[in-house]
Amino acid sequence: MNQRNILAAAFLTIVAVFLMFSALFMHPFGEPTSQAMDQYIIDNTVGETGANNGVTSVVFDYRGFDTLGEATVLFTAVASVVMLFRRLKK
Amino acid sequence: MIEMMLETFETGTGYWHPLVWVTAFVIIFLIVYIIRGFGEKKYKKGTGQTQAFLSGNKEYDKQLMHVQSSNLYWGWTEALKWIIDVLKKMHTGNVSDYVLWFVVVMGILLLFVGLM
Amino acid sequence: MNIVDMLLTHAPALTIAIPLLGAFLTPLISRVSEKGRNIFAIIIVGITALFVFLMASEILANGPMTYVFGSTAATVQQSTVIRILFEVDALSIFMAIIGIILSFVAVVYSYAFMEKNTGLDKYYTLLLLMTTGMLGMMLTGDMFNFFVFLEITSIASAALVAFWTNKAKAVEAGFKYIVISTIGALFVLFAIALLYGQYDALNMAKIAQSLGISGFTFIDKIALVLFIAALAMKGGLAPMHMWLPDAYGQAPASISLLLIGATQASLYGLFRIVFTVYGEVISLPAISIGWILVLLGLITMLIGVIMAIIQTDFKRLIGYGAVAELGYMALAVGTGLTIVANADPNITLQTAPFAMKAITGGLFHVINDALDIGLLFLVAGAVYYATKETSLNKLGGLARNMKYTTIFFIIGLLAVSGLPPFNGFASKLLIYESTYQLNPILSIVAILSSILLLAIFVKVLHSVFLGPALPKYETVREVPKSMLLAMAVIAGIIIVFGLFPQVIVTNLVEPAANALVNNSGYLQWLTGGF
Amino acid sequence: MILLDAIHIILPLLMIVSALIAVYLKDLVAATIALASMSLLLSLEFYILQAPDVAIAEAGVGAALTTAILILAIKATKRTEEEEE
Amino acid sequence: MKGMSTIVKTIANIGFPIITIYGLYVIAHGHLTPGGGFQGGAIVASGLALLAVAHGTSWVESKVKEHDLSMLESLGALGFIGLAFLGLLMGGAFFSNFLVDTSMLFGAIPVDGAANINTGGTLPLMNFAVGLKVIAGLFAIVLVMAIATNKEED
Amino acid sequence: MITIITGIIYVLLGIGVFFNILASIGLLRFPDVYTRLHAGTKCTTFGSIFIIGSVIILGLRSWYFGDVNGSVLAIHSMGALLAILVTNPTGAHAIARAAHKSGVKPAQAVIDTLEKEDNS
Amino acid sequence: MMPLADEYLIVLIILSLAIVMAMIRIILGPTAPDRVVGLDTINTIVIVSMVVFGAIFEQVIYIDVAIVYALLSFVSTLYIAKYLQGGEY
Amino acid sequence: MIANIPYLTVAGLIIIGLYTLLFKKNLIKMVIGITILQSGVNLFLITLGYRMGSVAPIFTGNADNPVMSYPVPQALTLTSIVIGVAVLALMLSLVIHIYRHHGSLHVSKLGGDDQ
Amino acid sequence: MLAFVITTIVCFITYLLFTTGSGDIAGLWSIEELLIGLILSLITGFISQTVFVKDEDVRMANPLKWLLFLVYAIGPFFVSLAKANVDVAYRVITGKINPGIVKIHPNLKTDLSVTILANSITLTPGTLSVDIDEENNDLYIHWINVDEQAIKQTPIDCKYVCGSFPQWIRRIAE
Repeated sequence: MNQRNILAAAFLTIVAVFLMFSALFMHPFGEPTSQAMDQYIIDNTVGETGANNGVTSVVFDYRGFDTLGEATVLFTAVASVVMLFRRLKK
Repeated sequence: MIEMMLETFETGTGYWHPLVWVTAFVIIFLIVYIIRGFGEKKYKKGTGQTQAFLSGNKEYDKQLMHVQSSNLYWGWTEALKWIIDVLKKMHTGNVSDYVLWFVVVMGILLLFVGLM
Repeated sequence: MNIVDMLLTHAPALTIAIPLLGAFLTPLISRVSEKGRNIFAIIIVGITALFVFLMASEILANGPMTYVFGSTAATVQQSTVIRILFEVDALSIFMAIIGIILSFVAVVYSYAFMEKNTGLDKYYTLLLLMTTGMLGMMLTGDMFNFFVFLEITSIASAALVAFWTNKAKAVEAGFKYIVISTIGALFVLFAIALLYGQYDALNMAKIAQSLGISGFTFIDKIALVLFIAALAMKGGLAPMHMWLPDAYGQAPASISLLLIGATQASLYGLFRIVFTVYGEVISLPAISIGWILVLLGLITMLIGVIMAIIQTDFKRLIGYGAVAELGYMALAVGTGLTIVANADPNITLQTAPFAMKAITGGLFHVINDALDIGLLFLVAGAVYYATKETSLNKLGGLARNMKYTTIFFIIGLLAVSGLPPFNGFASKLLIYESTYQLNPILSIVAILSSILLLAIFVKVLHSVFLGPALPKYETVREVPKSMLLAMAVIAGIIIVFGLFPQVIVTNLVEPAANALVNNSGYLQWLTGGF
Repeated sequence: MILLDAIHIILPLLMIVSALIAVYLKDLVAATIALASMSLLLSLEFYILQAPDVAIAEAGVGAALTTAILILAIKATKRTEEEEE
Repeated sequence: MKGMSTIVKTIANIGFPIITIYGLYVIAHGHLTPGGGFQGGAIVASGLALLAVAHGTSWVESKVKEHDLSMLESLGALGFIGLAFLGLLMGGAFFSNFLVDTSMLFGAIPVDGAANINTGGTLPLMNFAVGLKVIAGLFAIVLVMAIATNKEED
Repeated sequence: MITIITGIIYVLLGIGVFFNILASIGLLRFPDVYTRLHAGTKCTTFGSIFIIGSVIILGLRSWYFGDVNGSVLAIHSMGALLAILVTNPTGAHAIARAAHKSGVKPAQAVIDTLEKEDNS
Repeated sequence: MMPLADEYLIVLIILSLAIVMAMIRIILGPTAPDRVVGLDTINTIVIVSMVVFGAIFEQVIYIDVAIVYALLSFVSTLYIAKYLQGGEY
Repeated sequence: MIANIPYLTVAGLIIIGLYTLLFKKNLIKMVIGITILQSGVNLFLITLGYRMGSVAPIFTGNADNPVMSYPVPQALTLTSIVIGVAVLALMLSLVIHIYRHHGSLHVSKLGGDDQ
Repeated sequence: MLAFVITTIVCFITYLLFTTGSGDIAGLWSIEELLIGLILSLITGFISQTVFVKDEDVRMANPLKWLLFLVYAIGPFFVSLAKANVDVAYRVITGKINPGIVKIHPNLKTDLSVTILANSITLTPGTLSVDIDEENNDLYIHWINVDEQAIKQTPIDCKYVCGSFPQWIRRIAE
C-alpha cells in the first residue's frame, strides 16, 4: 500500500459517498417528478410520426439527429479499426 | 473598414496601437541599417575576416560545435530542481494515474461545491 | 424564398451535414482516384467554411439563429422543448470560425504532408469526421447532442493520434487519449442524466430556465462538478492535462492542429455550461466557480511552462506550451466569472468593466492560441517531414536550407510569447490588465509564464534552426508548396490580427463575450418564440 | 407489487456481484465471462424496467459482440493479468 | 485448424438464415415492436459472427472482403443522410418526416393503435438504412479483429 | 376448465423450477467440467421446457378465448424454446470439446478413449 | 397484471437463487470451461425469466427479446469455446 | 419506494468501474472497467425513465391509455450503447497494437517521456 | 437454384410464424406483411443459400420427414430426456458417478444426421458428446455412468449409449 494507493482510495471514497448521497436526493425510484417532454411524446407519437413504438419515433424522428450522430460514431469506429490494422507498407 | 482598422485598441487602463509600434520599428531599422553601412567599407570577402573563430581559436568540427538543447538553461533547471523533480514525478505517463488526478480533482470539487 | 435565403435558413444543419456527407463519400471516391480524394476533402472543408462565414455574417448582424431538426413547426409545445435544435449565437460562431480555419489549414497541409502513407482514405474520412464533431460541439444547443459530438471527436482523434501504428509511443498516446476521453464523456453523460432526471429536459436553454426557477439543488451541484471536472480534463487543464502532451506530441502535425480545435471545443463546452446553463444560479455558491477556474488556470500555466522548458522533443515541447496557453483562457474567463458572480447587485457589467475585458481577453486568446500553437505545430511537422527527426538534441542548423519555415517559426515564436506587434500580445495585454484588478499576483504569474514561453521557444529556435549546419542535414530541402501555403495562411492571419486587433475584437470577440455573459439572449426564444 | 419490488432489489445486487467478480478474477477470459453475465443481468434489468428496445440492443451487443471482441483481443494478446512490473 | 467441429458448423449453417430473417424482421418492425435498425443490425451481425467463428476467418474472407463491407457501410450511411437531406428538400427541415400523413407508400397514419408495417413515414426506410450500416460495420469490426489475431508482427 | 388449466400450469411450474434448481445444485456439487455440463445442460433445458410450456399453455388458453395476442405469445415462446433446444446442446458440445482440447481431464474417469487416441 | 402473476413472480425469485449458485460456480470454477458452464446456465435462466416476464406484463411483443437472447447467447459461448480449444480464428 | 436501490446500484457500478481503472494494472482489465462504468450510466438513464406500473412506450392497441415509461431515456441509452461498443472496439485494437510493441499488457509499459 | 428456393421458403415460413396476428388474411396476416416478408426472405435466401442447404440434405425438403422428426421429438426423444433428468437428479442428490469417455460408431453419413444424433445424445441420459471424428463420423461420448460390459470393445455398441436413436435418425435424415 503505497502513497498513491492511499490517495486513490481516499478520493474514491469521497466520490463514492457523494454519489450515494446524490442517489438519496434523487426523485423516488419509479416516480419521476417532471414529465413535460416525455408525456408530450407519449401522447403524440402515433399521431405525429405514424409509429407505434415510441422509442423508435424518438430515435428516428424527434431526436433523429442524435441517431445520425450515433451512426457516425459507429462509422468512425469502423474506419478507425480498419485504419489501425491497415498494411503499413504500400 | 479602414477606419476601424486604425482605431486604438483600448484595454481599460491602457491602450495599444500596433501601427505606432511598427513605425518605431521601421525607424529603428533604418538607423541600424545606416550604422551598418559605416562598417561595410572595411569588409572584404576572401580574407580571414570571413572565417569563424572561437575565442581566437579555429572553429571545431560542426558536430562538436552543436549545442544540444538539453544543455540549454542549465542554471535554471539546476536552481529549480526541486520543483521540476516533483513535476516529473507527477507525469508518470501511466493512464491510471491520469484517472487518479481526475478523481482527485473531482473529489476536491465535490467537497468544496457539494458541501456549500 | 430565393436560394440564398434558403441556404441561410438551413446553414446550421448544412454546416454539420456537408462534412458528414463528405466523410461518407470519401471511401467511395477513394476507389476512383487518390488525388481526387484529397481535392475532394479540401473542397468539402471549403464549402463548410463558406457556410460558417455566411452564418457568421447573419448572426453578427441579426442575433442568434436557431435551427430545429425534423420539423418546421414550432418546437416549443406546452412550454417544453421536444426536438433537437441548434442554437448558434456569437460565441458558437466565434468558436466555429476557429474550428473551420484549423480544419481548412489541416486539410491543405495534409495534401503533401501525408502523401507517403497508406490508409489515407480512412485518414481523410476521420479528419472530416473530426471536423464534424468539433463543429457539432460548438453549434449544438442540446445537451445529449453535445455528448454525441464529443464522442465523435474523441474517437476520431484518438484513432488519428495513433495513425502511425509502427511507433509504439503513438499507439500508447492514442490509448491514453481514448481512455481519458471516454471517462470524461461518460461523466458528462452522467451529469446530463442527473439534470434530465431533475427537469425532464435536454435542451440547454430549457434546463437553464428550469434551473432558474428551482434554485440550486444538491443534484445540480453534483452535476455541475461533474461537468467541470470532465470538461476541464478534456480541455486539458492541470492537473488533468497529462494526456495532452502525449497526444499532441505523437499525432501527425496536421492532427495536432485539429486536436487544438477539439480541446478548445471542450473548453467551450465548459464555458457554455457554466455561463449559460448555470447562468441563472452561478452566483449562489459561496465559493465562486470562478475561483476554481482561476486556480486551475494558474496551475496549468505554471506546470505547462516549467515542464516545457525541460523537454527535448520538439512536438512534446509545443504540447506543453499549448497547456500553458490553455491556462490563460481559464484564468481570464475565471476572472471574469468571479467579478461577475461576486459583484454587488448594484454593480452591473457597466460598472465592473474588467469582467468584460477579462472575458474578451480570454476569448480572444482562444483564437490566438489556436493560431500560434497551430503554426508552431505545422513548423514542427515541416521539420519532421524534411528530416524525419523530432528530437531537439539531434536537430540543428536548419535555417540555411529551410528559410521560409524558419521565418514562420519566428513569427509563431513571437506571437505565442506575446511580443508586440503580434496577436498574442493584444490578448495577453487584456488578460494582464484585467486580472490585475482582481488580484495583482494573477497577472504577475501570467507575465512570468509569458516570459518563460519566450525562453522556451528561443531555445527551440536556437537548437533547431540556428547553430552550425550539421552534416547530416545538408541535403535537407524546403518542404512542398502546399505545406508552405498552409503555414502562410496562418502566419498571415496572425500578422493581420496583430496589427489590427481592434477589428477582430469589436466584430467577433466582444459579441462573443457578450453572448457568453448574458444568458438571457440565449434563452430569449424560449419565452418569445422564434 | 411487493414481489416485483423484491426482484428490483435482487437483480441489482446480482449485477454488482458479477461486476465485482469481473474485476476480481485474474484470468481475463474468466473476467470476460463474468462481464458477459453482468451484461446479461443488465439486459434483464432493462427488460424489467420496461425498456425492451434497450434490452434487445444490450442483448445483441453485450451478449454476443462485446464478448466476441474481448475474446478476440485476449486471443491477440495474452490471457493472464500479470501483477509484477 | 479451420473452424470448429462439424456439429457446430451444421448448427451454424442452419441457424444463420433463421437469425438473419429474424434480424430483418426486427429491422422491418422497428416502428411496431421493440427493435429497430440498430438492434436488428446487431442481430444479423452476430449471425455473421457466428458463421465466422464456426467456419474460420479464412472461409469468410474467401466470400466477402473487408473493403466491400466498408463500401456497404458507406452506402447505408449515405442512405440515412440522404433521407435526412430529402427531408430538407421536401419537408422543409433537415430530418423532417416528409412521408408521414401523405398517401404515398409508408404514408398512412394509423388509427387508434392499429399501425401496420406501411405506416411511419420515413421511419422504416431509416431503419433499413441504419440496419445495413450496422450489419456491415459491426461485422467489419469483428472480421478485422479476428484477422488481426491471426497475424503476428509484420 | 380454467381450474384444470391452472392446475396443469402449477404442476408444470413446479417441475420446471425443481429441475432448474437441481441444475444449479448439480453445477456446484459435481467434480469436473463434463459432469457439470450434464447438469447444466440437461436440467436447465428440461426445466425451461416446462416453464416456457406453461407460458405457452397460458397463451393458447387466451387464444382459445378469442385473444389474438395469445397466439403471438404462444408462437414466440415456442420460438424461444426451440432456440434454446437447438443451441444448448451444441454449446455444451463446444464447451466439452474445448475443455478436452485445452487439457481438462475427466475426473474419476474409468476410461478415456479420446485421450488414448490423442496420444497414440 | 395477468391472473397468475404472483405465482410466476415467486418462480422467478426462486430462479434467481439458481442464478446465485451459477455465479458461485463462476467465482470458484477452477478452469475457464467451468465458468462457461455457469454462464450458459445463467443464460438459459435469463431467457426463461424473460419469457415469463413477458407473460406477466401481458406484453406479447416483449418475448422478442427472449428470442434474440436465445439465438445470440450461443455466439458468445462459441467464441469462448473456440478460444479455449486453441487454434486460429 | 424501495429506497432508491437502483440508483445505489448505479453508484456502485460507477465506483467499481473507477476502482478498476485506478487499481488494476492490466490494460484489458481497464477496458473492462470502462465497460462497467458505461453500464452503470446506461442503467441510470433507464431508471430515470421508469414509472411504477408502467409498460413500454409501445402502443399495441389493446389497452386504453396505459401508464407508459418515458421513451426519451431509452432512446438516449440506445445511442449510448452503440457508442460503448464503438469505443470498446477502438480501445481493444489499440491494446492489441500496444501488445505487439511491448509484449506485455502491464500499464506501466505506457511510460511517459518525462522520467 | 433449388437451394435458393428452399432457403427462401424456409425463411418465409419463419417470418410468417413471427408475424402472426398482424392482419386479416387467414385471420392472421396482412397483405403488406406478406409482401415485405417475401422481399426479406428473398434477400436472406440469396445471402444464405450456400450455407443453408448442402446437396445431400435436399431430401429434408420432404414434409413427411418433418412429421417423422416431430414424432421422434415428442416420442422417444422426450421420454429419454425425462429419464435423463431423473437420472441426473439422482446423481446430483447422491453424488454417485462413474464417468468416462467412450467412442461409438453410429454409422451415419451426412453432417446433419450426425448433428441431430449428437444433440440428442447430449440431451439424453448420462451422455454428452465431446468430440467428433470428422472422417468416419465417430462420436466421442462422455458417459456419466460407464457400463462395465460395454467398454470391452471399441468402438462400443451404440445401444448402450443412445438406444434406438441412430435408426430413427437414419430414417429421418438420410
